[in-house]
Amino acid sequence: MVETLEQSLRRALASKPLLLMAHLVAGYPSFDDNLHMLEAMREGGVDLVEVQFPFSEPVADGPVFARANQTALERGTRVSACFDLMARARNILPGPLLMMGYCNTVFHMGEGRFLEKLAAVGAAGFILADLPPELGADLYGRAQALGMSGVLILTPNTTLERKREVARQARGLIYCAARKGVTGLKTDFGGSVEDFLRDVGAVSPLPRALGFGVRAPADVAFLRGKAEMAVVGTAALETYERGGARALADFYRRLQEGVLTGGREA
Amino acid sequence: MVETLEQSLRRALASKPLLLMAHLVAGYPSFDDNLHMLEAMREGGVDLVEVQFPFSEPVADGPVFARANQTALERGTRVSACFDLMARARNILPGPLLMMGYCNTVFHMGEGRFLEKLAAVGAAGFILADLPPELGADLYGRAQALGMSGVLILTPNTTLERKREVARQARGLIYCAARKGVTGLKTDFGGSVEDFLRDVGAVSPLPRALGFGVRAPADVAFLRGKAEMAVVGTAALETYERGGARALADFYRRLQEGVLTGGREA
Amino acid sequence: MNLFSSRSGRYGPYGGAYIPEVLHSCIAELTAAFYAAKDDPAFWAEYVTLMARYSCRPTPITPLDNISRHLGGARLLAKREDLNHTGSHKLNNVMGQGLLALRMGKKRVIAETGAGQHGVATATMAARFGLRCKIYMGEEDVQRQRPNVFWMERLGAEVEPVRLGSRTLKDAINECLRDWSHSMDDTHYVLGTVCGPHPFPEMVSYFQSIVGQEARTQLLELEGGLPQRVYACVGGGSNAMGIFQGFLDDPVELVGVEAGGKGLKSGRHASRIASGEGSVGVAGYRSYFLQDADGQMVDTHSVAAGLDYVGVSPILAYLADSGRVRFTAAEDGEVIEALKLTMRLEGLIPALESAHAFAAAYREARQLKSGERVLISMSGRGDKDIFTVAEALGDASWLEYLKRKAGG
Amino acid sequence: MNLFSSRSGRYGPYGGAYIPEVLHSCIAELTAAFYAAKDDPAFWAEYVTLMARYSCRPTPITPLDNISRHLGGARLLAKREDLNHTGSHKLNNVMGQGLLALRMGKKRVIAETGAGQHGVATATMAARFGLRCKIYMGEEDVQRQRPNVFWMERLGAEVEPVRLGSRTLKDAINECLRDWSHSMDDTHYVLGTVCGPHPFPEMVSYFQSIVGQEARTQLLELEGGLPQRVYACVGGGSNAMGIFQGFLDDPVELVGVEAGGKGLKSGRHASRIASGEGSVGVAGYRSYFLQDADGQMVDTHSVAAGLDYVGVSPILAYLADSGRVRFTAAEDGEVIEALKLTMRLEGLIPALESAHAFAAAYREARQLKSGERVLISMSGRGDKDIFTVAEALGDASWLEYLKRKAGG
Ligand SMILES: Cc1ncc(COP(=O)(O)O)c(C=O)c1O
Ligand SMILES: Cc1ncc(COP(=O)(O)O)c(C=O)c1O
Repeated sequence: MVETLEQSLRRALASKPLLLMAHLVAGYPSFDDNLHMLEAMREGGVDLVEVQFPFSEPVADGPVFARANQTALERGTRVSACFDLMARARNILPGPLLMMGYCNTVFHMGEGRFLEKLAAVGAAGFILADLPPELGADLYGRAQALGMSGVLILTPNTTLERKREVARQARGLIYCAARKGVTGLKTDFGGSVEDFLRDVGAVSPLPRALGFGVRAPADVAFLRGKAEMAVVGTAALETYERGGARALADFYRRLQEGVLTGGREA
Repeated sequence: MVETLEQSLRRALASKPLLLMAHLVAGYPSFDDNLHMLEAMREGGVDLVEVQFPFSEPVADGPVFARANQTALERGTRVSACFDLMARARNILPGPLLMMGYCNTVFHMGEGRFLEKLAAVGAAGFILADLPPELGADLYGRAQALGMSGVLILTPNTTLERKREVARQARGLIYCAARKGVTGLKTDFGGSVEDFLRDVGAVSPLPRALGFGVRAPADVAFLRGKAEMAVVGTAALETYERGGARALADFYRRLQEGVLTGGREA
Repeated sequence: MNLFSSRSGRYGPYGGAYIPEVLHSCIAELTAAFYAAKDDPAFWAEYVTLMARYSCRPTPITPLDNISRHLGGARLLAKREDLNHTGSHKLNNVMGQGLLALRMGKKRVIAETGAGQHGVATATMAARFGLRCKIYMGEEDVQRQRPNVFWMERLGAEVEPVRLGSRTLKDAINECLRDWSHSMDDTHYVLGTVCGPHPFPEMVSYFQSIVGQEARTQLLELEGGLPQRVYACVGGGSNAMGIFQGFLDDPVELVGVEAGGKGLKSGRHASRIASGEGSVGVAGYRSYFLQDADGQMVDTHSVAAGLDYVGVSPILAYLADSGRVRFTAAEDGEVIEALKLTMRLEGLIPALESAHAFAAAYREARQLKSGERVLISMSGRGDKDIFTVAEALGDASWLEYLKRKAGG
Repeated sequence: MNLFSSRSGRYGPYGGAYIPEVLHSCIAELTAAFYAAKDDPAFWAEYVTLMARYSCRPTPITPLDNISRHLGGARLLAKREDLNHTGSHKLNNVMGQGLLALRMGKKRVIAETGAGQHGVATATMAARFGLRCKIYMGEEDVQRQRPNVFWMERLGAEVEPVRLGSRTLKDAINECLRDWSHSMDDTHYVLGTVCGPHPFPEMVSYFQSIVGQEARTQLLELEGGLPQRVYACVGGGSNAMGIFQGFLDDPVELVGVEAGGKGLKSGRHASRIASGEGSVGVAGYRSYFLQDADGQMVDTHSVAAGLDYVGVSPILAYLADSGRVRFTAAEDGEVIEALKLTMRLEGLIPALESAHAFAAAYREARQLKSGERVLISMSGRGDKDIFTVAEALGDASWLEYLKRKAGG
């Protein structure tokens, strides 16, 4: 059996204080672009990637990703092609790959077929933004049986009781949303994010990936020692759209430096 | 004391089987035109004339006269000028003159002043299209005391009882509207008009003036022996508008011939 | 106070039926039919049932808590005629006259309309009762109230723009009388307000009295007491007569609010009584009118088409003279402000006509002690006024929308 | 049949709350507040009183005598939700949720709107309750329903056109969820129909049940018996759930009428159940949706903006599966014909949404014996649809009017 997501992450964390998690929307701007982005991620030292399967109702996404979802679909992106992209990504990137999306994609193809295909392309797990643990128990259980992790999300406004409940069912990592709201909005990194991460740490031993609003080396530097991973989404997509693969690789590289230098040179 | 309206009419009827009654709207198209029209009436042998004082709410008038009322007012026609016109008409035409209009003109200037001025310009009486006998008893009484006649109207849809009531209060002549509706619409001259005139004759000894829809020599010929007067309104105004004073005089002349020939030459 | 005991159609020196002789018989027939119905208790019961099942009578009384708090002073309440089917108190009168027309065996109805509300109500009644229907509407009002024209036509009515005179309400009334003078055999003329020749003022008052009857009962039941004042806008006066009749014998101040237009000194208003510029005249009935030195009716102005009328109910003229009803006016500008405030604070959209009553009540609310009640006649809803209101507010995106729709 | 006894938000395999984790706490708070209110008899009483005084509840039931005669067959009756303040059944839900929002101490409300009716109702409630208000409306619907946008703004709401997705109702719902995910502390999301995550389907059903409760009582009282059938249009399903709940335990056939658009075979409709083209999916809740082979929600079409929605109530999905509710569809063309007939013969102007229920009832009326009763949910009035209806009927003078207004 292959390494689980948690095992891969722990191995990586042994040699690096803060991992970098990247994001892309499959089929946006195009699958060719996705490949260029993946190359840039490898060059930029990204540790793991979530590949978002576009959905017509991306309620957890802010305007940038929501529009990316829509455009990808308008350009004909099919679910099968998203799996194909994951398979190719596997050959480009050394780190773990996560499918990210909405649960209707899974339910529509059937949970069994979904997990099968996901395993077949070598994914380490998945994040379904609209599938709470209590409604996904079956899916999450079956995934685990196949060695894949159903990643769950925690937000600062979750009660302690609920945090415990989610942590109990979480596998692989805990995705910590830095604030309320959807992706792509501004986040103030400060005491409250630190408190939130400490709370999550108190309820779960899993690596914590902090996302929503991570844009700059200083943000990453701030997270060092407080979380195990930084998730960079919207800012990376904007960078690619402005400057292409080269700019994107640079962008990740600067974030890596941020981890090491504390962001002082950004 | 001068002759009453009824006396004048009886005198004229002694030498003519059917009198011709004409109509004009004071100030329409202009007071100068009114004078030309009056000359034409004299030339055409008209026996008596009703001079309509324009009113802003001419509910008893059809489109042609209603618009004439409105235009006269838009051109600044004042009540005092209408009286002046009557005074001048007196010098043009030998026959009796009637003021025609709506009761607000009278009430607004005051009944006393109205009757005074009317007497001063030598009018024989007045027709107020919206003043039923029961609401005008006072005015009609005062007019009679001054030797003037308040002319009342009968229509074919009036009950016998009502005809009697109106006839009792009527003075000078009975204005018989040939049909329901307002001025200016088409009338079918035939048995029902004849019956109506006979009914009116049965309730009142006054001369009967038949109006509403009299347009052609044949109409006039039809009325000979059935009524004492024919009232020509809309058709005359249309004739003047098309051909001026000369055409109007011809028009009346042809109607007179209709009276004599039975309309066969029209 | 029984205004109608004499059945004479006279109210002090006002009222009467100044009509061409040709209309005498049909007015007589109508008068007889009306009194026969009025004397038949089953008729009122039938009317009340109809209004309960076809419209939503009794209409509620809504307390305007937010505005009362905002203004400080009286407790304001609105009688919600806007909730009637077709959106105004006009339906009350129309359905009543419809029942009467059926009793008389008429097959066709005609009506004038200013704001369009009475026309829509009549077209609705005609559809429901299977009568042919023609609506006369001043050409200027056709322009102001196009949506209403659209619905009247869809309801099966023919809408005839009236191009005579000032091309507003009074001219539409004249045109109805002209139509009626030859169509009376099969046609009933559904006059829309408490004006015109007898028996219309009494008859329309009778049907509209349902409003005041309900209001009095509701206030006693829900509020435990009478209002100190009642405000109603006055075009012809039907909503005012409707609500006032509930309180004529009570120690309640009744306030009629006329259209102050651009101001009572501007010459551009429709205030026959409050302005002091009206004088007694006759146009179908005797009452106050705005007239010139020769007794010609003058052009009036109001932001509310339904108040833009040169005459006023002979009954209200009488009640004004006798001091039973106080008259005041609200100007276009205040009316728009009152409308805005009512929308923002209460979620109610009064018709521009009704907003006159709101404006005057707001202006005077502070004269009363807190806890004292003010009842406002919300005679209609303002949806119909979108073109006028959007224009008055200078709404740019609305204009742009129209441009696109017109082009497409 | 108590659909809600479990309080689980599950209806057979349907329902649930498939939401981003960030919404978990506010949905939990709402659920607790809702059940607390539901368990408090004073709350329902407060709600009923509010609806009686601010709107005109109980709304009447109007017999459609002329149409019944015209069609031959059943006795048709309409439950008149069009007479509600703001013109549709949407107000029932909104005022109820407003009371709940006040109980929860919220200061702001947000809502999606398709036809605009729910938006106007929410803006109205917000004005009345002193809450800030933002309405999300698909850009396409902003175009179709501009008058409603105008009134929402005048009522003090901010209207935000949604440019994502198909720019219709579902996208407006998504945008509300996005807003709510960061505004939940002071904001209540007033969802407008019996869809969305639990507790919305149950909560909206609860408030709308006032319609069915009234209808059942009224029919027994006025007609002396139950209807054989009840027809209601189904967008999300709130008016249908409202009226159906009065008759769930009775031998009454319940018929949900979906938007057949250009035809069920045309691919341009919004029929999730009757077409057989819907399939089970999840978008906030589990139910039938119109989706493509990958589970992407597809574009829907209807002449009625309020029915132009890709999903359907999980409760109705359950009732359809179990055979308790029969589903059918009415196409745009039939709907316009039904609307015309209803205007001409009854003087009623149903909203285009409601006209779907009328169309299906008319089509099937002859299946019933004369004397058997058919109750139709007249969920709203059609005034708001003037632009759409005028366009559908190709009204030339309306277009010309717009041109002039736009130019002037
Ligand atoms: C809503 C509304 N209120 C008031 C009026 C004025 O009429 P009245 O004075 O007869 O109530 C109108 C006239 O159309 C109206 O539509
Ligand atoms: C009048 C009317 N009826 C029906 C609907 C459809 O909604 P629902 O199915 O929730 O009743 C709408 C939606 O806007 C509406 O405005």
